[in-house]
Amino acid sequence: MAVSSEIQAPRSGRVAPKYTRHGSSRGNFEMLAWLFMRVSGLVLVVLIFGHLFVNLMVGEGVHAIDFGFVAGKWADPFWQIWDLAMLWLAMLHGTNGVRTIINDYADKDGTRFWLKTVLYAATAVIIVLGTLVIFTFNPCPPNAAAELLPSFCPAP
Amino acid sequence: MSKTPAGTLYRGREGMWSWVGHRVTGVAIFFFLLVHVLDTALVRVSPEAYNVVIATYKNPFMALLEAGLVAAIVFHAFNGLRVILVDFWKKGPKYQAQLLWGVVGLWVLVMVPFLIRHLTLAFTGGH
Amino acid sequence: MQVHKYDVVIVGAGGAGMRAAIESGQRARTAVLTKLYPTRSHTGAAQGGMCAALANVEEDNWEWHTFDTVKGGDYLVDQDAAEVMAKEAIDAVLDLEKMGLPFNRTPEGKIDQRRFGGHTRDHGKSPVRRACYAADRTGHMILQTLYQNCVKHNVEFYNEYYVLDLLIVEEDATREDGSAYKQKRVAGVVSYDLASGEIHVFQGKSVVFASGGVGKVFKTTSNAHTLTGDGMGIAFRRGIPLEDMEFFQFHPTGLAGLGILLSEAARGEGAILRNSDGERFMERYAPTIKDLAPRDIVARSMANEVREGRGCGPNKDYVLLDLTHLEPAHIDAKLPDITEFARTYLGVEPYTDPVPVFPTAHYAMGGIPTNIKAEVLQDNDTVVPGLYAAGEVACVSVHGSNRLGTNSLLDINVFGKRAGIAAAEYAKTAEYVEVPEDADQFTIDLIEQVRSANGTERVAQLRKELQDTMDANVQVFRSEQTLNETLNVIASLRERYKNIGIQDRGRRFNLDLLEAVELGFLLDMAQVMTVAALHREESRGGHFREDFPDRDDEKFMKHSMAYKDDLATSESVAGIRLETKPVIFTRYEPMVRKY
Amino acid sequence: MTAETVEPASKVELAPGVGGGGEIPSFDITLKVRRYNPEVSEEAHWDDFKLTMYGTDRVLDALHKAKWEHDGSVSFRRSCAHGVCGSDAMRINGRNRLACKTLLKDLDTSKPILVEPIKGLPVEKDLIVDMEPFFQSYREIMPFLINSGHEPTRERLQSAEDRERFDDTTKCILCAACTSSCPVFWTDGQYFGPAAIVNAHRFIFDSRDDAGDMRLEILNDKEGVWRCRTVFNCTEACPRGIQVTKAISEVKNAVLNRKI
Ligand SMILES: Cc1cc2nc3c(=O)[nH]c(=O)nc-3n(C[C@H](O)[C@H](O)[C@H](O)COP(=O)(O)OP(=O)(O)OC[C@H]3O[C@@H](n4cnc5c(N)ncnc54)[C@H](O)[C@@H]3O)c2cc1C
Ligand code: HEM
Ligand code: SF4
Ligand code: F3S
Ligand code: FES
Repeated sequence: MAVSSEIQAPRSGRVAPKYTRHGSSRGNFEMLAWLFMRVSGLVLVVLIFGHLFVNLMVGEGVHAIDFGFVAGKWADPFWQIWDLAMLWLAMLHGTNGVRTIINDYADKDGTRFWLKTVLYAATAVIIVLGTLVIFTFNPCPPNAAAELLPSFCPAP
Repeated sequence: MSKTPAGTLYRGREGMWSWVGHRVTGVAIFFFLLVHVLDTALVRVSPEAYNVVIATYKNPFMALLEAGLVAAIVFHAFNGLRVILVDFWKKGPKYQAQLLWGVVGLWVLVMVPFLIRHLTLAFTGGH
Repeated sequence: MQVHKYDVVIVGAGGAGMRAAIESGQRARTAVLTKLYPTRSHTGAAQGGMCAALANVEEDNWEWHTFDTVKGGDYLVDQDAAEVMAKEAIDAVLDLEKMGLPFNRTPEGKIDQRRFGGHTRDHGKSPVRRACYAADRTGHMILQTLYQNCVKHNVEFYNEYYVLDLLIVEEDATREDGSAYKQKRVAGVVSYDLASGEIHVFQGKSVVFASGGVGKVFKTTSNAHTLTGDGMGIAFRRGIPLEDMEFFQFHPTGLAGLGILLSEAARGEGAILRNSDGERFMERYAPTIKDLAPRDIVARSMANEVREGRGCGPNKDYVLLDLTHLEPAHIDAKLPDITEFARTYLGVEPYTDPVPVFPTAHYAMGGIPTNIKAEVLQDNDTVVPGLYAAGEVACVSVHGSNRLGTNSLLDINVFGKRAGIAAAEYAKTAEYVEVPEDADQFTIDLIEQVRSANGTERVAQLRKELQDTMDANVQVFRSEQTLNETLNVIASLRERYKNIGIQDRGRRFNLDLLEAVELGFLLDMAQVMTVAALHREESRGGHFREDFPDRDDEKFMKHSMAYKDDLATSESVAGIRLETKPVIFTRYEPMVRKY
Repeated sequence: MTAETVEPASKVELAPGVGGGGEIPSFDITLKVRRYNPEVSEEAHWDDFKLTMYGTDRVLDALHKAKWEHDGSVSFRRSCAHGVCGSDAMRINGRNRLACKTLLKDLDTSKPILVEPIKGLPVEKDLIVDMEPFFQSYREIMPFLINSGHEPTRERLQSAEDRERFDDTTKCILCAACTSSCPVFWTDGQYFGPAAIVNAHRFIFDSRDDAGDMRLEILNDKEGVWRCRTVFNCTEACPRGIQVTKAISEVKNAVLNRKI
């Protein structure tokens, strides 16, 4: 009998490398992320619409915003908590959203890694900074001009 | 194997375009948020610094940008609610296109009064 | 030469091939070669159902089923085979259910059953509910379920591998009575990999043919473009006879002009055929079971109405299938797909308007002769060891001269399973037959010849002319004159076939080349069919000769066997020898067939 | 044919002109086919075919006409020609359709009709793509009934309602129109894709099956259901009218409910 040349594997099962999935991700991270997007989204609707309404619609709108305005809001723990929640939720929600987008479009593992590193770093900085600002904020900083400060500040 | 020829753009319908919109607005808002936290953080530096930066928000050009941002947020928010309905409401997938038209309707409903007020404020210049 | 060695090589991944693969794959090293992805096979187009005397909704038993099959086939059925099929039908359905097939259910949760043409209780007393079904996509669900189970059992598929030759070795042998003959033995098959254009030889101890039908010899057909009779053609070219090729079934309700099938289930659920006068004309031809008469009778009645001027439409060339008296909800529940066909392809709304229909070429009753073990016969009783056939490509013969609706899905499951088991069992003890040195030469030559063909004839044009003449002359009505005319046309087409030209000279996915190869099979098969039809000077089942309108049991109660024999001529066609084979009777004597 | 003349008892008046009729209109079209054959050139290009077609013709008929009368090397898969085998999913005027189910008269024939291979799978030649990645995902979700219980002697019972529960997803013909219309699948081909999920759904919601949990676990992967962004292209593309996005959504909720 003629010697057979190399015998090829059947084509079924020969999948272009791009499409093979490497290992499976254990755990529920993607599920929790998905759920978080929805829950945070719902809460953010209230927080952001409230925020926009108060800042842009009430009174003189955007013109009313100045240091005094902000300081006035943050003197009230209610707005402190509000803005803090908004900061955290929006940042986490947005970061996770951008993470998804990076996963979708960055095709090299290296690019993906770097983009995500930058993203997480930026997020961490912003969240920490924002949190510090809200909590360590002094509505009546010692040597500022009085007319810039909210009216409840004691005269220097 | 071959490289896939690029070909024409896929002609999606409501579902696809709303997703494109959601994605674009999401990223836009995210980047704005980064900047927004940074500028707000200036309140820690000094009232003067904050006010200087905030003042730039008050020129008409920025007002337009701001209007765009609000438009993006409002769309993203309403469409986000639509997505949530599609996920959790039994009839959501069936009515997804109608829901999108609802989103667009609501968006117009919110944006018209907002723009009127916001732009009059911006261009008549308060203070 | 690339040679793959397997215990069992299965050709075709339709219902029959995959049913065989599930059995064989668990017992022996099995390869399945298929020219289409398995789920593209035409079994998936079957709509109506698969029958078995489960008696889930009304009294029934396998013996009645046997009788209906025999009578439906106009007594040309081998009754031992019909008994096997009717008996094993019940397990065949239950097997599928256990594999996961989602049958429609009765209120008690059992498999639901419905009526189908020719299936009756107690030897023809009244229609019986025997067809198990999954909406009107029973074949789709069977194909999917079988594929799913192949995935489960890790069956090795070679997708888009066209088998183009069967390797047969002949040995001198003597019969019990001392006479000498050539014993055929099977060594394997030769295939053409569509993606790469390479030739691969598959050596197997057993080979199972399950390559489906040959409907594309006709123009108006319910069959897929890919049903070009390859399996029959390959076997025929290698000296295996073909049995009962004159019997081709024309399904009554094809969408007029297109041939796309509207299942008999429509009539099972109550639809009525009407002519241009609005008459329910089947009352004339089959007073007892009317629209649910077997297909040959209904198809002929329809053609007759049209011939007598009671057809509908601008050319008065079709009749109407009326569902308008049925509840839309009922139609939606039981016949969703086929009503969609009417809407999509003819723009007719079946809720409110009757649908134009006309008979469409549907099913080859004939094929590669086998016994009830699915072993292929090289003559009336000599088995080719290791070679099996099942499904539409085979002729067991359970369908005789006319197949009953739902008996084919049954056939592929019963005999597919038998073939799979037998092939694997045989491979356990048998030795490989050596593959001849230049086994692939024939195929290489065939391919290269076509690839370089630069004549002036177009394959598509020849095929069209073949199909047109078959539709005009070898359809529901035939006569000596029309058949002879066809033979002349085929002869001239064969001549012209030698002068074809193709445009694609590449190796990768060269479908231009393959269509030319397929046309070769079509020409062979059309010729065999026509010669066999000319030979049978009687009318029986699907074969109706206007010049011999009655059944003639005296002369023709036997199967026809067509052999390729270069030295012979039959009906003035060189290369074909026609012989006959006795019909096997067990319990039913031929009677007049009336419904 | 000999027929006893029994007057049909049930005769109805047919409305005039019932059951269609009239001349079938013919019209001219330009079929623009995206051609690619690596044996000839690495570059893809468009070929135009000017064809005269009829009112009942489908895109598949036009492709056949182009192949059979103009250029035999035009390559595409097809078999059943009536939308049940799933061979000929392709992008027609920018949308995934089955060529055999798309009537020319439903398209704008005043403009060229664009035909391209489905997106996201490697193109092999003209309209033929490599389907293996697609079937690989299908195989991975264990698309077969798994029942650990005792084999009954008769059929397993299933109520009509339980049968109805997964009816929609049993219709799938594995044509890949859905998966190759999904923008998430296009990105990197790693996503399991709607078709695999549809076929998992068919078993997860089958009351006779015991391995739903295993399938849910498989689809809880990072390339599983959570990558679906409810784009609905899949649902629009499915030639079998399967509510694909709804099925995916049901699987998502099933994973959630199992975990929480
Ligand atoms: C529209 C329609 C409706 C029907 N409805 C019913 C019904 O309701 N009930 C019923 O009982 N019957 C019905 N039938 C008949 C029945 O479906 C078929 O006869 C049966 O499915 C044939 O199955 P098969 O496995 O023999 O062939 P197929 O399913 O046709 O499979 C053939 C296989 O062979 C492969 N093949 C062919 N040639 C080659 C080659 N050269 N090399 C490699 N592989 C090859 C193909 O790839 C394919 O996988 C219907 C038929 C049609 C057309
Ligand atoms: C106002 C209320 C908001 C709601 C109701 C909302 C809702 C949602 C939902 C449900 C998703 C998930 C979409 C999906 O999985 O397909 C999502 C995605 C996203 N959101 Fe929001 N969101 C809101 C605000 C924000 C904000 C403030 C940001 C920016 C910081 C943001 C950025 C994003 C991004 C980047 C995505 C990812 C988009 C994608 O993957 O396509 N969203 N949003
Ligand atoms: S779900 Fe629909 S589109 Fe997707 S593969 Fe199945 S039939 Fe095709
Ligand atoms: S198109 Fe894709 S994103 Fe989801 S809804 Fe369909 S799978
Ligand atoms: S050819 Fe079968 S689906 Fe179109």
